Amino acid sequence: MNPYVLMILISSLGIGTTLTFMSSHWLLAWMGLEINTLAIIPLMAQQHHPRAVEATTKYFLTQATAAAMILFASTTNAWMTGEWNIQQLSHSPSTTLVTFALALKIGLAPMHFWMPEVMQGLDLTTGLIMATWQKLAPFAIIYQISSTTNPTLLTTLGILSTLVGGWGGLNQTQLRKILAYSSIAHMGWMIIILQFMPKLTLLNLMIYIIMTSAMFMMFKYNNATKINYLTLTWSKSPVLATLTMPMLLSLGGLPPLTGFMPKWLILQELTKQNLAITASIMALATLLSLFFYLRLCYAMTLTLSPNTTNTSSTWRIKSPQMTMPLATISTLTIMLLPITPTIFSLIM
Amino acid sequence: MLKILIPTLMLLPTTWLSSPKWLWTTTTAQSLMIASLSLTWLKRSAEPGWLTLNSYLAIDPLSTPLLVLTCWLLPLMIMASQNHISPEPINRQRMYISLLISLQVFLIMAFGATEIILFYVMFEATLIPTLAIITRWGNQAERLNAGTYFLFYTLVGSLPLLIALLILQKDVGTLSMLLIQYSPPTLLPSWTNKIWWAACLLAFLVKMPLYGIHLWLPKAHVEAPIAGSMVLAAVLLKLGGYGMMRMVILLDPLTKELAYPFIILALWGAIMTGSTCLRQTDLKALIAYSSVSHMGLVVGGILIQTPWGFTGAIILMIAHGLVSSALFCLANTVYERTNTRTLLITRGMQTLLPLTATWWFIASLANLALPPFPNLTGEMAIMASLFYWSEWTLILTGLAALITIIYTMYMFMTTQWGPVPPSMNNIEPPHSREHLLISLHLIPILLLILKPELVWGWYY
Amino acid sequence: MVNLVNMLREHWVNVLVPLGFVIGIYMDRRNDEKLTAFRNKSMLYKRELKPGEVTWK
Amino acid sequence: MHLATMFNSNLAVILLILATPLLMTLTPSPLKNWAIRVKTAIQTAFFASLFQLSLFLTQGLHTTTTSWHWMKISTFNISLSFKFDFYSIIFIPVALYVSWSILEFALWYMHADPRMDQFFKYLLVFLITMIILVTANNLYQLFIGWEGVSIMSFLLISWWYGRADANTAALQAVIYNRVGDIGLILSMTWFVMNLNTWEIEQTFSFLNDTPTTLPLLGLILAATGKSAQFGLHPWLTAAMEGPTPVSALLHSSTMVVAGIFLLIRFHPLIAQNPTALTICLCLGALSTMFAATCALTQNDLKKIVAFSTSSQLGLMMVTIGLNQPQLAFLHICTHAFFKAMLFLCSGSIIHDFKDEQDIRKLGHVHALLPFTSACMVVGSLALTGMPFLSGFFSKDAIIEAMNTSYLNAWALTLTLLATSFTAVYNFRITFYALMNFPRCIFLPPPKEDYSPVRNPIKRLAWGSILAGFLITLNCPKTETPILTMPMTLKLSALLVTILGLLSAMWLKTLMNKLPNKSPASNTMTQKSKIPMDNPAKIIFNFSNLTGYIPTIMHRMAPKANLTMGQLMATQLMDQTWLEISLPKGITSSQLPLTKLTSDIPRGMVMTYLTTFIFTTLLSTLLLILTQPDLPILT
Repeated sequence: MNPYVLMILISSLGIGTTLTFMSSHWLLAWMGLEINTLAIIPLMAQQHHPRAVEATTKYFLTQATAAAMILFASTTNAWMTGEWNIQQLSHSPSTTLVTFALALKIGLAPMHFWMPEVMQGLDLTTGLIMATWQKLAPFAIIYQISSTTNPTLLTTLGILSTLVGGWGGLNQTQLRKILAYSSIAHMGWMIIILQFMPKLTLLNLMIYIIMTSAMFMMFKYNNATKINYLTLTWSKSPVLATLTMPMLLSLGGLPPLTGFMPKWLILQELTKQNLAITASIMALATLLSLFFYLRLCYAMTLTLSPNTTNTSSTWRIKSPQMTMPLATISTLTIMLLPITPTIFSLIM
Repeated sequence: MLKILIPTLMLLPTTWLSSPKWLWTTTTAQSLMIASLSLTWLKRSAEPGWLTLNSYLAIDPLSTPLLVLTCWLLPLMIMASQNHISPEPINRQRMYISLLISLQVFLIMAFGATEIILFYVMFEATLIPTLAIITRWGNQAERLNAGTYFLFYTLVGSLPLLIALLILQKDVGTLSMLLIQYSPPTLLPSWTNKIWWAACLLAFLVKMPLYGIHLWLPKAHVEAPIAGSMVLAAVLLKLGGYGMMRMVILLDPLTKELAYPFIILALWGAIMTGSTCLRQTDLKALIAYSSVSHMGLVVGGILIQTPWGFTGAIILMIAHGLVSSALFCLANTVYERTNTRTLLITRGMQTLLPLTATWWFIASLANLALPPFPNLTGEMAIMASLFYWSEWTLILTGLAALITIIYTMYMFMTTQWGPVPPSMNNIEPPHSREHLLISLHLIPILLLILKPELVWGWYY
Repeated sequence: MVNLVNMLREHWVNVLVPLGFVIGIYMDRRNDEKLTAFRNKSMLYKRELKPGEVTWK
Repeated sequence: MHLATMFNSNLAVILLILATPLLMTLTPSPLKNWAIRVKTAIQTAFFASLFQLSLFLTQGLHTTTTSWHWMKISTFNISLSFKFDFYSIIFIPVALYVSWSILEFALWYMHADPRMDQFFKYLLVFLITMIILVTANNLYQLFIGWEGVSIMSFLLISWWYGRADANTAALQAVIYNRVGDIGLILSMTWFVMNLNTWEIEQTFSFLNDTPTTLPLLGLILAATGKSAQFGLHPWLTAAMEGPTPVSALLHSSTMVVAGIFLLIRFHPLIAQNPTALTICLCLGALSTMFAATCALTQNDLKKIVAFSTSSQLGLMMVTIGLNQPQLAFLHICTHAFFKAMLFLCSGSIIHDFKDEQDIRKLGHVHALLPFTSACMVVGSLALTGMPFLSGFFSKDAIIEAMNTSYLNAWALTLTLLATSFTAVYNFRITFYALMNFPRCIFLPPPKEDYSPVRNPIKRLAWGSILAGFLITLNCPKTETPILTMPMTLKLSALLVTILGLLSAMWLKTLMNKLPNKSPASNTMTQKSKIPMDNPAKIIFNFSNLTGYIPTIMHRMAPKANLTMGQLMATQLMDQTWLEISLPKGITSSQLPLTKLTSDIPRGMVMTYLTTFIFTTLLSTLLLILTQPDLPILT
């Protein structure tokens, strides 16, 4: 792709999200979302592979539907209440519609179906953007309407997403699909706490972005898109292979790794709201996700023929890819739990 | 506390920076040094309460023996693994030792924690190194299954515990062990509270393990490499007992009525797993099931909640920790020579390795709780406290003791006595390292006979 | 001389754990002093301390 | 030095002397003639123990010392405390004397064994634990000795550990003993929970206000296991797989009497509990009768002696039941001498006849080994209660006490019958093994001129002749013996013995018609040929197969247990139910949902949008329905 075009696209991607961040007016926020979507479409389709094109189409259709729904709902709201401000979404049918539209945008169950399929069609870099940056703009809106949304709806969406994220991932051998389902499960955690403590949603999103980026970068480093490619990691980068195990378990939320932090705080908040049963279901549902993370660990780190290969010593060749971001982010993925109090006080 | 914890952390750079030639020597020596430093914890002032060493970590008579056991076990694990890990590439050796060291770090923090939630985090944290040790360095393909069982049994048990702890924090306002004993939650026997009670104990019952939720343990033991088996049997199971003893005092009025089925299940489990031992063909599985059987007694002793029960439980935990670890080491010496753990193939060892047969004998005697081994003191105290509750429990505990002696002696006889099968004609002679390893297990047990108060917990 | 250097190169790591021990003792002691000072501010436990005395243990 | 101090420290001296050889093995260079040193140590210890004995006899000293606080749980103390009274002070010299003789004999018997030093070490450790047992005043300490002897017996029975028979015999011993231990554990837990003490003396002070049947039952169970009473008896005869010195020391004179000794120690408790007394009496009578019956038709020399031991232990139990602990103790002491001697004599014969143990194949021994045979006869006579030999003083007194008591006639009959059987089986040994013509080839001809063979046997023979007299002489009488009784009652023991002897001699004339073949081989091969309708044959089979008990206990019980272990514990529970209910069950319940979740998408935009529309519409509808006053279009 032409670098100028690329630059334009990427800056539009940034501008779209930033626009949504900054706006308090529904139309402006919608506009930001649309810009964002339009900017990523060419990026998705830059490989002229039928799968990429298919994924792009699917993505476009779902996002457009969601955006249209947001427009419709906000207009209804403005019509009913005369208020365009995002935080003043007081008309409850429009709230529901907006919630569902945003759920479709971030891929919450049962509107998650596009997510794995689209992810599967993308290359890893675009997938990374898809799984991280593209979540930000919808969450900016979700965060703002959190006080007016229907709690039952959010709880249902949250539990369902966590479960579906777990069940869906169990059957997959494709890494991008696995990450898509992992994203769905994490979205469930973010949504369930939205009604009680929206800041935890943001914290969870932040941690999720760190962890998912680490995973994507790791896959990118290995050029791996299927589980069985992962077994070769040992010969490429032993250190990375070793680090991946805690990274994956962190994604699964096992203490004392970073991934435990948002789960812990969310569970704490849920029990404070006397929702111990919901908390238990959420906690046990993560075990489903943990199972496939563990399977990735097995494939990548924990199984290996006892002798070293002396034929393909690929680890001797320095990879052209930059390792610094990967190193930083994987450290963050593993080691962040001890500074929980600091982070907690930062976002509060 | 930090004077042990920081040197333990420093062991990690020591492992990675020492020259390959000296790797095992250095780590063994240094960890042994830490272990001997940790012995100073055993000398404590007269008052039985907390010895607050630090804002987050403290020791009290209950945790001290477990902490010392943890520190003591690291050099032993390193020594035991030397033979089968040292052929690997140097970085993997280092990784392995680092995992063992990190396990010690987590365990020290778990046993020393004054906040229950810190204990919980560290309790969970031990899963990761253990999982890696089992599944990465195990020998058979079944190790993956074993690792999954290990991880998921523990997590299914411990996630409800997390929720229960958070509820506790909501109700009481603190999770500090120092404070919470002064304001224990008042529990009415409602259904909610009963479920909460179960959630508080489930994690530890899985970890112990209680009969019925014990399946992960034999699998993990059988598949784990020697250091994994050692640390599992010696310390990780004791995390469950320790946690239970910490929790159960908070659950007081409810435990009285709710604990009975669990006590009976645990004792019944001791018999059932003992019977399973009688039919085991795999040496390590036999020792693993024997652990389950002994832990059943510990569960009974803790849940009965009398001073005798607690004392017996802690003594039995420490003694069993050393003994079962010694037995696993012995099983490993057989395994490293014959490459099999099948009892029928490894016979007549006394003819071939007479001194090792002596170790086997002493370890078996300790395992079957012969007086005056501390194992007996523990079992006796538990039996007495259960007997005081109901005289009929003696049928169960007595049967368990009978079955224990049968399978232990069966194990000893099958491996040591009888004709020597021809396949064993030219096995390797025992190394001094192995003798040292076993004697470092058995000497503490023998010394504890003289001064059992060291491990008597609160009721000294 | 070369031997000595070689020995140093091979065995310098042995310093780390004792170093950790020293640091640990130092930190423990500092912690004790801090907590002693804290304790000595309370009305209940306040008393004249001998120089270098640590009441927190 | 103060007399009491010397008296008390005597045990320390004995233990030190005994421990010296053990400590000497820790020296890096192995010592030569180590076994002889052990023998000398025991000899020295015996002489040292005489000092305490003489103090006891002259001054009547008896003490209880507490030397070291061992451990403490809340208010409960366990300390090392020793009791030096009539029982322990008499028993230690007897045990040392017997062991000295047996170890000397073992020097000859085991001389070809490359591990002889280890053998002596085991015996020495055994002796130390036995001394700990008898001197203990604390139940925990007693338990140490108690378990110590059973473990040493385990090791010694299976001395030839390459033999499967020896291994199973050792396992049997340990299992039966452990069943008894459950009883001991029961009483210990009862004492600690109800009386808060394990000091034996202190338990007696709580006598009157607490019902003590339960702990006493425990103690009786313990004694049953250790002293091979009926029900838990098979291990004793199986233990004959061990070397003969082991049988002589452990399984006749010292370890097996520990059970009786325990009951003697607890006698003040038992004496007040009629239930316990009756149980002891009946159990003892049954045991003695059963063992004597079994002894009648055995053909293995050592087995006969073993059954006679079992029978005598039953007699001791009867004595406990009669409330006569001192008589029981007297019988323990006298029995130790002649039973050890009988074993040594049989060991000597067996060794000389190239390990031939079957009395049908021996014969003519009296001409070849005159000294051994003579001693054997002396032993047999002492065992049957020949007047003025050792056995007479205890056995006759026991039967006398029984005859004059008001107790159970059934038990009395059984005991008397057993006494007459004693004569029968002893006659049988003498007749088959010692007399008659030789029935096997022995080359080179056996010799008995070695001093390690003659001296111990001689020493024990003196013991068998004199010990009873000496001990009775010095035994302080606590209860007034009944001084007058009818002549028949006074002589009844002797009468039944003579009656037994005569009938045995009469039976001997019918010998050729007696089925002398072991039915065990018959039942295996030609089951149909045994005429089971013949009552004599049924009785013979019963006796020869030792009451079918090994068949029942050693086949059915382990089979049931192992089947349960396999089918129920392992296969049904662990491998099936627990697997299905937890891991497999959860897995299979998740699988359909997993399939569903991954099957729905199918890669169609239609699905995505349909679900979206449907969900949105449904929720909105629900919302409207649940909130009817919602302003939708107004």
